[in-house]
Amino acid sequence: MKTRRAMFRSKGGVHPASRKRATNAMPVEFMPLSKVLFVSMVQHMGAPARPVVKKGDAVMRGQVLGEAGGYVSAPVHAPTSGKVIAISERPTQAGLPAACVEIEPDGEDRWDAARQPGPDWKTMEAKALVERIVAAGIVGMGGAGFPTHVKLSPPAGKTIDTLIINGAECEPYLTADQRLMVEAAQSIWTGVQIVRQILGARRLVMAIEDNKPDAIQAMSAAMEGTDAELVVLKTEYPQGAEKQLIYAVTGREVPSGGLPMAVGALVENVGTCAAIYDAIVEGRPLTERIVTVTGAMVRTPKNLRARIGTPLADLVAFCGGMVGLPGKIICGGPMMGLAQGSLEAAVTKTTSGVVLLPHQAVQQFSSMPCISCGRCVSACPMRLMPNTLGEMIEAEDNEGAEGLNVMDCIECGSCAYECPAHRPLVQHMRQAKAEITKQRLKKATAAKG
Amino acid sequence: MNEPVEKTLPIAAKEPTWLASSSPHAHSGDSVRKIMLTVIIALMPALAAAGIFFGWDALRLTGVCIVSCVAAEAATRKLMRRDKGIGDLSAVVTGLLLAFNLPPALPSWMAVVGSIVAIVIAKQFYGGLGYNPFNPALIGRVLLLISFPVAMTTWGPWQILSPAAGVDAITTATPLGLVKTTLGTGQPLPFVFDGDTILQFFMGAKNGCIGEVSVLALLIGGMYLLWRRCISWQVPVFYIGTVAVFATILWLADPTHNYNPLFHILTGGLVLGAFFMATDMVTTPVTKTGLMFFGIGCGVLTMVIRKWGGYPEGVSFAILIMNAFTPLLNRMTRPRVFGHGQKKKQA
Amino acid sequence: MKDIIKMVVVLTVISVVAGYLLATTNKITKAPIAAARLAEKLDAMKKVLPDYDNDPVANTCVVKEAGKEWTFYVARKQGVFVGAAFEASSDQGYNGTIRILAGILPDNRIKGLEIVEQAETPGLGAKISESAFKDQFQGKAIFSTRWMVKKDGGDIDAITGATISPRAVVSALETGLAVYTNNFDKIAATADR
Amino acid sequence: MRFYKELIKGLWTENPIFRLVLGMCPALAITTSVMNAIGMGLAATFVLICSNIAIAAVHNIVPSKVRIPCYIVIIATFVTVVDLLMNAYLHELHKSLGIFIPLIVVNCIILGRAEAFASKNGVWLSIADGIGMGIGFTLSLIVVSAIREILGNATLLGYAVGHYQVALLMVLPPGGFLTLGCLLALMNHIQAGMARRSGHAYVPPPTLDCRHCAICKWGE
Repeated sequence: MKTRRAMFRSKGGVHPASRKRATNAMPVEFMPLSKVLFVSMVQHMGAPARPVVKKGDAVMRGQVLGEAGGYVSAPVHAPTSGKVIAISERPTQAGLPAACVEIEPDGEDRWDAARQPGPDWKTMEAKALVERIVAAGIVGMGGAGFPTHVKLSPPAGKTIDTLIINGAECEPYLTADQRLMVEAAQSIWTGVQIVRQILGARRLVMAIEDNKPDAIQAMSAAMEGTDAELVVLKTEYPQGAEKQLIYAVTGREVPSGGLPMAVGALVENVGTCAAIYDAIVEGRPLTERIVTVTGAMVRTPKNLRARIGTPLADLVAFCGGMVGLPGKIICGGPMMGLAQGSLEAAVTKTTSGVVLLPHQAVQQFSSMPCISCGRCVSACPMRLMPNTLGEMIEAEDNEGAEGLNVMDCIECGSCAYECPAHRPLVQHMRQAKAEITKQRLKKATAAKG
Repeated sequence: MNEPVEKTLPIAAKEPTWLASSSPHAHSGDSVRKIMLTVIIALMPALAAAGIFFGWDALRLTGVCIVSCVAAEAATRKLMRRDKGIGDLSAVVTGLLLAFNLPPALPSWMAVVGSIVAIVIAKQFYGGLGYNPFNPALIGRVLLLISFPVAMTTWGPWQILSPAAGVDAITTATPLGLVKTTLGTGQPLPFVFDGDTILQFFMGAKNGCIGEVSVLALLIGGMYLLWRRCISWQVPVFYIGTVAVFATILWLADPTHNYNPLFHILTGGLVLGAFFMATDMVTTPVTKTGLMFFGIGCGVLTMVIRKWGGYPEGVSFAILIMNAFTPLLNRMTRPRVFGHGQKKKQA
Repeated sequence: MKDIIKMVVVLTVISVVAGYLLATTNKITKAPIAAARLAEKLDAMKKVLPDYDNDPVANTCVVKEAGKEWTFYVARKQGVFVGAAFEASSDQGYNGTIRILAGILPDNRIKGLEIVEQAETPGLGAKISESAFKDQFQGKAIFSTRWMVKKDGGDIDAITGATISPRAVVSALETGLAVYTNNFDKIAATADR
Repeated sequence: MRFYKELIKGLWTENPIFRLVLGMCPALAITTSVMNAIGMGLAATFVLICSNIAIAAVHNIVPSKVRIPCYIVIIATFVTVVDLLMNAYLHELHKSLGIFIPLIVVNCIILGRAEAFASKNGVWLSIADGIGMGIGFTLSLIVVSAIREILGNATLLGYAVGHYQVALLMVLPPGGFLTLGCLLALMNHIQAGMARRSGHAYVPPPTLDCRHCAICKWGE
């Protein structure tokens, strides 16, 4: 194993205060079971899962509650044993209603009888491994929730030579990945090797930001004696974004609109690798994850191992409740997370944190005009011109915005973080991207019909 | 661990009392008002120097300009029903910069005219802060210069520390004006540019607009701005650098008809312009490359005007002309978007 | 084909009519224009020359010097030489060429100076056309005056805020005076026509 | 009635300077004094009326392919006539208007009216149009030049109007742009107010960047 610094530094990026100190040394605690678990059928990107249980059914932990709604989808499993008390429509973290299986735990937490540890993974075919991953409902746990098996099945002829494990965790406040690396380095490492075996990747890179020395130490201990590399990244947001990470590690730029496999690379989050370990070696589907509950408005910030479906309100209550009225409650990190209107939503496979920000730390957007300071241009990791794009979109010139590559925006929020005029730049970009996608779809259907 | 916990939420979950707006939820904490405040602080050393060298006149002009700029801003905004008030402090900055570009003996009413033009015509008519294509303070100054050329070029007497032999040590012209007159008519240079004069010019005991004389005070303010990340280094470095290179070439080519490059840097409004006017965010490019070209353009134009133009000083005109190039520079120096192979030529 | 012929015919007819109209107008206005131009010139002569009874515009002496042709307008009264006028120009003006008309008396003093053509800044350099500036030249001796503006160490008052335009006027005058003195004998001896 | 309508439209509703924004070159260049404005205005009016008559008279026989050359010949003829006449009988004014008299040929108002009006209407209405447009043009020039002369030269029609410090800028080219710009803004503002009072929505010219400028909404 060799450890080195990242060789490439992409342009742009910002340096928000990391605020990880509140939780980065706190061991992960088990979150007790809630009275009711709300298991949403929308836990991932792609088609929602279809519920296969009905009201009154008794379920065991790990039993399938919803089956995958298509190829780009993933099944959802019962997080504990108990009774299905309702199948309802509840708002997700994004605020849109979705089917939800409500489970009243019986407190015994019995595993499904069908669960069994798999055979030695080293002897298994790639196809069989991927099948087990599909069955375990594993999705990207860094935040986007892209079903992992899709990524692991590159089309014929595409080779992936570099596998990058993302332990950057560049979002402020969050420490879920960091604690996982410190506490379960060996599981992650095994998961990584399984992924590598599936892909047959020549090069294996573990990427961690330099503000997590304990994670670097734990991972390098686990990787000792292998041919993998450990790349220490300079702390910068959004270093953990897929395209930026690939560039920082390999110097390759993922082409616009393309997937990482276009440059022969693949990025997996450390949490995903741990989940793959659980699925293949332990035979456990994905039913829990680590959630960092933090922010100035939480009494005792903690890293919690919480069941999928645990209401956010219970997490906050377990951490001692709020110390006052928060200015904002965010699922995920403060740069890209989703602001919550209430604490009704529940933990999903992609919930890496719950951050309760005080009023004074919350960004207040305004309608002030751009003063052309150029900070957003310097900050944009995609090297777009958010100032011009923002003005174009305000003038409803979506075509112009498309010409200036608004579709390449990764919505990392660096521009709006820097903007001294507090312009809602990311909101503008999202609006334009949605509008352009709609137009493109319309055009495509018109061409077909 | 298997005991379900009680829901103990301190507030009713159904009624959100917090914001649910778009990401990012965090912010760097900087604001337009803070930037303007930083610029005002950075201008304070120059104001102090102006007070030392020009006394009451400097304070009178500064006061008049700030008050009339803020009043004009408030009145126009009210008349135009624009929501934001004068809280962003941009009018104060405009007033300060305009005052710094006026000769000390200018009548107060002319300063008021300049302020009104700067705020109403150069700024609010275009849509207010952020939309003005030209630097408002410079528009105010240039309008005054063209409208009242006599008042804008009348200076008090000052003494040269090292006059050349046979030349009067007391003069009522600016250093640049002196050099333009004498070099233009082939007469001997009015002063020896030695250590004493260099120090004199650097400290600011010379004729000029009230805010431009003390290079020392301006450099202190400029460094503060750079340290606070309010300006990028490209403009001052390339602006002053281009002037230095241009002046050196001329000087080496013909030392009898051109003056020392150091003289060009220490006189006139160059340092004030390079650190405070050509760095105005609204009217300059947003990309670093664009700012570099902006600085070079300003430097070339300044020297062309100083050498061949009708006016002895060209900083204001140079910056205003380059302001007009800002949209073009922004377009030309658009960065290559991540993941796009070649630089895309946009029509 | 028919179209083309029609086009040609129409254009030709219109051009012919237009040409006829212009020729007529030109015929009518030719004399008045010439008269107006002459009056203009004579008017200027009257201002820079003493009383004369000949026709200085017709009574000229052409000298070639310094690569230029200089025309001197000689004024006489009852056959006696009473002065000469000349046009001189300088391209050192703030905004292009400045042309002046200067008149000199036999005792080598300036009789008067007029600005014939200038495009200086209105209200500033253009003040060279105002009598406050022009009149200071009256009576100045051409040999004992230092032909420079005061700022440059001469005897001529400049205009506040504008040095370039007066400087150009003075330099034009100085050049013309040099030609005048060099060729004085020839000019004074010019025969009446 | 139609004649009267065509006559007065040039004064306000279709004022060439402030509504159609035509003839900007003379409006900026010669409006340094009211005398110049009157001279230029009347010269242009004369040419406009003559060319309108001539073009209205011949437009039926001129093939459309050569109509622009024909119009230019006609216009140029009248301009030259005016130039010669002014040179002969108004020598001083001719000198101060200088190059701008021959340039009436390319004044967009003249060709614009020829194309837009005279080539589609009879002689009688074209006279009305020419007079109306010409007077509208002249009056607009007088307004612009009066402001510039008073502020920039402290005179009106050459007579002193007071003793004060003049702003030289006003009689220099930038002053022309400033004055014209402010007057255009004022005109838009008035127009917007009139539209609102009569219950219509005011639609500013589409080519203008109206997102930020709010002058026409001044004081609403």
